[in-house]
Amino acid sequence: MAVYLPLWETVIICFTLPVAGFFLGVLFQSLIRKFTARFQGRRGPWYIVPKSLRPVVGSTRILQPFWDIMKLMYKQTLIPSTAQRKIFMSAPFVAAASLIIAIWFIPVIGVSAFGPFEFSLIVTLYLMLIVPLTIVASGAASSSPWGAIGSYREVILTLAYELPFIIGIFSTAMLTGILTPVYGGLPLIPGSLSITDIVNFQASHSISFFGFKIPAFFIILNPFAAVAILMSLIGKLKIKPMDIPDAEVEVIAGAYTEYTGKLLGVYEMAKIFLLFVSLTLFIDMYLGGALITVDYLGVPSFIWSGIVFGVEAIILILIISVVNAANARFRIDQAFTWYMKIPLALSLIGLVWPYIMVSLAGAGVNIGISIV
Amino acid sequence: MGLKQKARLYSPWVFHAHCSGCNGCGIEIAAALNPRYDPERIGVTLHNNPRHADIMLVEGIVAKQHVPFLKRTYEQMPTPKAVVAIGSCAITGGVFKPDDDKGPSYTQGGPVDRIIPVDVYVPGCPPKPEAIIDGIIKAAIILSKRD
Amino acid sequence: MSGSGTETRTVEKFSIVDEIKLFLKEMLKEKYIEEKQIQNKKYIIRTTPEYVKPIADYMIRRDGRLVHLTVSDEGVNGFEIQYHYGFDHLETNTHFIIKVRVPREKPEVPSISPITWQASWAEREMMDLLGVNFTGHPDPRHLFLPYEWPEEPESEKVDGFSLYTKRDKSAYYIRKELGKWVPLALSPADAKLTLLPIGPYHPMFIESEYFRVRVEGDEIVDVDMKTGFNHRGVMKLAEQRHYARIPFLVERVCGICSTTHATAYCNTVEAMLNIEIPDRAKYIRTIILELERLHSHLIWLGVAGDLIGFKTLFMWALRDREHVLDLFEKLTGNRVHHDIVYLGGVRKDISEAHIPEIIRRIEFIEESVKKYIDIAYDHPVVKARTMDIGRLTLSTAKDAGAVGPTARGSNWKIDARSSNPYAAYSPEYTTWEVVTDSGGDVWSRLVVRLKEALVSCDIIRQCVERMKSTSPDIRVKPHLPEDGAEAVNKTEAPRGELYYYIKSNGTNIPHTVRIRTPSYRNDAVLPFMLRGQTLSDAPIIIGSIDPCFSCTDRMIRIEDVKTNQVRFERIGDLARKYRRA
Amino acid sequence: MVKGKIKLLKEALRSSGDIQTLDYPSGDPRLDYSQPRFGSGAKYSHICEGLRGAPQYSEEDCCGCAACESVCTANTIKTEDVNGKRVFTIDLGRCVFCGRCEEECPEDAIKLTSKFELAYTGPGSQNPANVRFERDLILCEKCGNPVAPVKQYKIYSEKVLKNLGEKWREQSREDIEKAGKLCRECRRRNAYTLNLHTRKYY
Repeated sequence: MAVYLPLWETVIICFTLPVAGFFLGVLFQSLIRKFTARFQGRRGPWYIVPKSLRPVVGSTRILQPFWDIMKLMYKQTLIPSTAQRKIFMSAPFVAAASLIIAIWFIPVIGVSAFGPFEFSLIVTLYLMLIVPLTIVASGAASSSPWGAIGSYREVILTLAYELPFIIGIFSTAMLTGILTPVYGGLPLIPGSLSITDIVNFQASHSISFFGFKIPAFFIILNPFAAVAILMSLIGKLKIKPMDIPDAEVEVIAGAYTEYTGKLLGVYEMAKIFLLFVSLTLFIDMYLGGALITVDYLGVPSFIWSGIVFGVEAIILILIISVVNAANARFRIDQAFTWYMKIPLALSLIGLVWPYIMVSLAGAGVNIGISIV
Repeated sequence: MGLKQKARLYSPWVFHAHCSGCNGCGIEIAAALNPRYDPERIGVTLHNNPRHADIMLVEGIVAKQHVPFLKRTYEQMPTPKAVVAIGSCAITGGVFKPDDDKGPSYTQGGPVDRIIPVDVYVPGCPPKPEAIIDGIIKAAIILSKRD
Repeated sequence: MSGSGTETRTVEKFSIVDEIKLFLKEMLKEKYIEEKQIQNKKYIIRTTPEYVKPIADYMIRRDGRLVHLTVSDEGVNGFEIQYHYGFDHLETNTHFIIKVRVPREKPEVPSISPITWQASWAEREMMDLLGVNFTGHPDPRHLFLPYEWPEEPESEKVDGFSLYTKRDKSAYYIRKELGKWVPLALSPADAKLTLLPIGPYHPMFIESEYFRVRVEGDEIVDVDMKTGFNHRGVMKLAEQRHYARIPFLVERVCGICSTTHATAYCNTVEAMLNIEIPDRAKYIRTIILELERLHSHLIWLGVAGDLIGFKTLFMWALRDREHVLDLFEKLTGNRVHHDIVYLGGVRKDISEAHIPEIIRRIEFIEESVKKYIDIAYDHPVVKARTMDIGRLTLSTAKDAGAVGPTARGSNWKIDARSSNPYAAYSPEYTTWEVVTDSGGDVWSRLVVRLKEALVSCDIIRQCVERMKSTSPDIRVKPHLPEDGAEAVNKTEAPRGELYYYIKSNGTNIPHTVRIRTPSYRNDAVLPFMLRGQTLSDAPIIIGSIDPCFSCTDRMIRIEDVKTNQVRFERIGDLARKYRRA
Repeated sequence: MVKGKIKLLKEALRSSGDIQTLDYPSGDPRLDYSQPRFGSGAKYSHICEGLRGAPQYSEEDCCGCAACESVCTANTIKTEDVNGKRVFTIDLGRCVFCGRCEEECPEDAIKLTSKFELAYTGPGSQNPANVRFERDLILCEKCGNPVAPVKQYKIYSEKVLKNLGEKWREQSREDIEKAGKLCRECRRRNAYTLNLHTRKYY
């Protein structure tokens, strides 16, 4: 049964988590820019500005995306006279709001407002899907040909990555159901669709891998689904081979072409929330949610959890940055084909993988892995 | 310095408008983005959409056919905005200005400041990337002081 | 007809020059008015307008290239229309200029565009500029002047653009494939196809140009180019300044191939004066030219990378290109406009002290180009985005008159450096091979450019080595050319063959300067590559010819553009129109 | 397939360790340029010797001959003879930094320096670094037209005299003084009064 926090704590978390998420997202975005810049042989946002320049350009640029957003917030907002005003203006707010709500449902180091809600996974997926929908809507509403092309590409890309993404997520969610009654006469019951349950499952179990005891991260138990999800996230976050909808040289800025000032700022904010939500979701689903329940060395467990969360996020960002730096952009049809080939295949393997594993174990074959 | 000024100074997005130049300044602007100079250190990024930009870099003599486009591109930029004229051609017409000095040549619609207000002038044929970055920083300082 | 120069030279005793002259004499009979040898194997033949078409027919059948087509106003003598035919891809240096005169009052000449596509743009340009009437031109729209000029009534516009000029209201034709002119699919009834305006500002190109692309879904049905945004009146200015000031002016035609322009100009004037520049100057010119090719190809690689979204490649290519620019700054004093090539030689010597540095940096660049070749060969996304895209077959390339790496990517061995040796490119100075590739797609052009960069490194190394044993003279003093002296010269810019024609009138100011840049040719070839491709591939296809619109546009002369009255439709307005439709 | 990928990643790793970004606009612009290093932390000077930057004019050295004007590519340097003065105006906004003036100047009064940070803010396109200076002119005794700048006359008459033999020097000095006060037209008319007129010896 879902166990919720007291009301006032929920309210506090509802306010603090999005703010923390925003700044963490800014940091992640800045890190992506920095890492990508380093791979390209340049310095990227200046983290320590030389002393002589500080009066002009400030002392650090760790929060560069934050400054970008602040600048946009102080800029004039132009709305094309031909645009469909209501949709055009509301779309970025819908995107940002849906992601803020998504943050309430996703536990960050075990803390969440409505995480224990039984279907929080479904709610999160739905809320994440709203973002591409708003982009499509705003591209169509902006009455720019480039916006229209951007929307069209966004639709196709969303269709392409959403399938492996959802299959992958649910195959992982089933793991909790399949693996809970370990071994023997396994009923095919569905697992929990609550992200908190998934996190808790990973935190409370561990795997004995040829005698070694390691945490029961789902990335180990179902690596195929994890890779498929990561590939889908690259499309969701518009990382390099998949940044087709807003490819600058092809379609100016796609759906964002006609956006200026505050509305663009809100979209940029939404992008940052999306980055945070995606990374947190991945960590929750596959890396144990960075949840540590033991106070090692006398240090409180939540500090350990924070450290683990940071390390895991940085590793993910590093992977994303390498992919971003080492790739050219696909054409939209090539991207669709690619998603239908590799990530979909991986996610389908991920779907049957737990069954194979469990049946092998049930048949008495020693695969070296057992859940403790 | 308030948050507003700080934000504007810290994140100047530039837009490159090629107005009938010889391309020399254009490739130097491209070179100013390369790892040797990397203006992203100080928040300068090139955006290819005037609607997203704060600073417009204009090069070239602005041929007559180009004048309405330049004007419109400038109008498309949301305020506050700044313009940097890059290279001798953008400032006066440079080598393409005819000898007799009775005004611009039959094809020249500019110099740029005749069409749109210019804030910073960067002479050079073409200016070095450092000079361009220098101009952008000067323009960003002007920008941050705008309302 | 084989494309190899050496082969024909050894097999045929009866040279092409004699053959063509004999044929023309037979055909023209008493209309073979004047024959003048301007340089070795370069002839001017004067005739009358009615023979223009048969001559063109013969020349094209003889596998000649229509290098350029231009007109000059000769005052009371009327307009002089010149057809420049090149045969240098068959035999070194061979070149014919056919001149015809038409009266100013009724300038009429039969169009040769139905015979060869290569004439189409040039004829349209002349119609724009001087109002020469080319009878029977299939596509007589404005090329450089705005389509709406002079102003059209609102009712006759399609999507806010008038598609027909006053000049010819009947349907015009475009050339879809080799030897076939078909009516343009673009009638007012077909206006339901989406029209996408690309440019004049578009991230696709550094420069401004205006493309109008008709798309059906994602597929490009037709492309139309509107040039004229970069017109600076260079040729006009050149006809007002004295010889010694022009090298610096023509360098500023293009920022990427600046020395090539100056070299072409200086070569032409030197050919007019019949002076030979010192060997050391030749080597220095070659070093600067090849460094320029190197930096041009590297920036192309970067931009091409950017066009397919490979930002990292862009950064790396530009980073390594900085080494070339450092060398430029050291050797000449400026990174882009080197201002080193001058009449009679060069302005600045390359000292011994610079040589180790040149060699070291060249080695570094060679290494990194090799690295990029390896990376590109094995990169699945790069391959997916470049292979089988924007195909240009050899026959189309020949028919449409592609030059430079675009032609060489279609396996056409045409290179002005070998077919028309200048500076230190002839075999007695340096030895090198022309690079070709047979694919004809974007990938082939990429491969050709990268391999050419390696060849450039090799040439520079040879020059640096052989320069040591030359005498220290770097310049001879030029004198004034005599009245009526003419000369043509071709140089190989990084984008392809650059062509100069200069005529003197005995004063210190040239009478005529004509420039035909490589992009002028390659841009005209673009529609052949773009048709039937998807819109996402348009940037890389356009990028693959390494377009240099500032080169192309210096051609026009807008005599009276009432720009403020010309109306261009906004993107937003266009979109509104679609929504209503 | 894999080889290129490995190369790509290797190059990415190498690049991330080999950052060549300059600390511009801070840092020392004049770092050692002689040894380009490709290792980590290498910095390049962004001024090379021989860079053609902002021209520097020495009013003292300038003799006012206007040779620079006649060779100037972009008409940067212009002269005008008004009220007995030759006014030089140098509009840096037009300069293309070709260095022809430096080459042609007989007195080395123009030098291209390596200064390149020339950006200035308005108002107006007038570059604050624009130069305007005057040279005194000798006016013709007869008609009042300008003859030549005083300094140019002085320098070149001395140079001419120095190169002449002993025999002719004194006579020439007189001639030069006489002719130097006349403009070209008047000089032609008065040619026969000179000591060294060739016709006198026929």
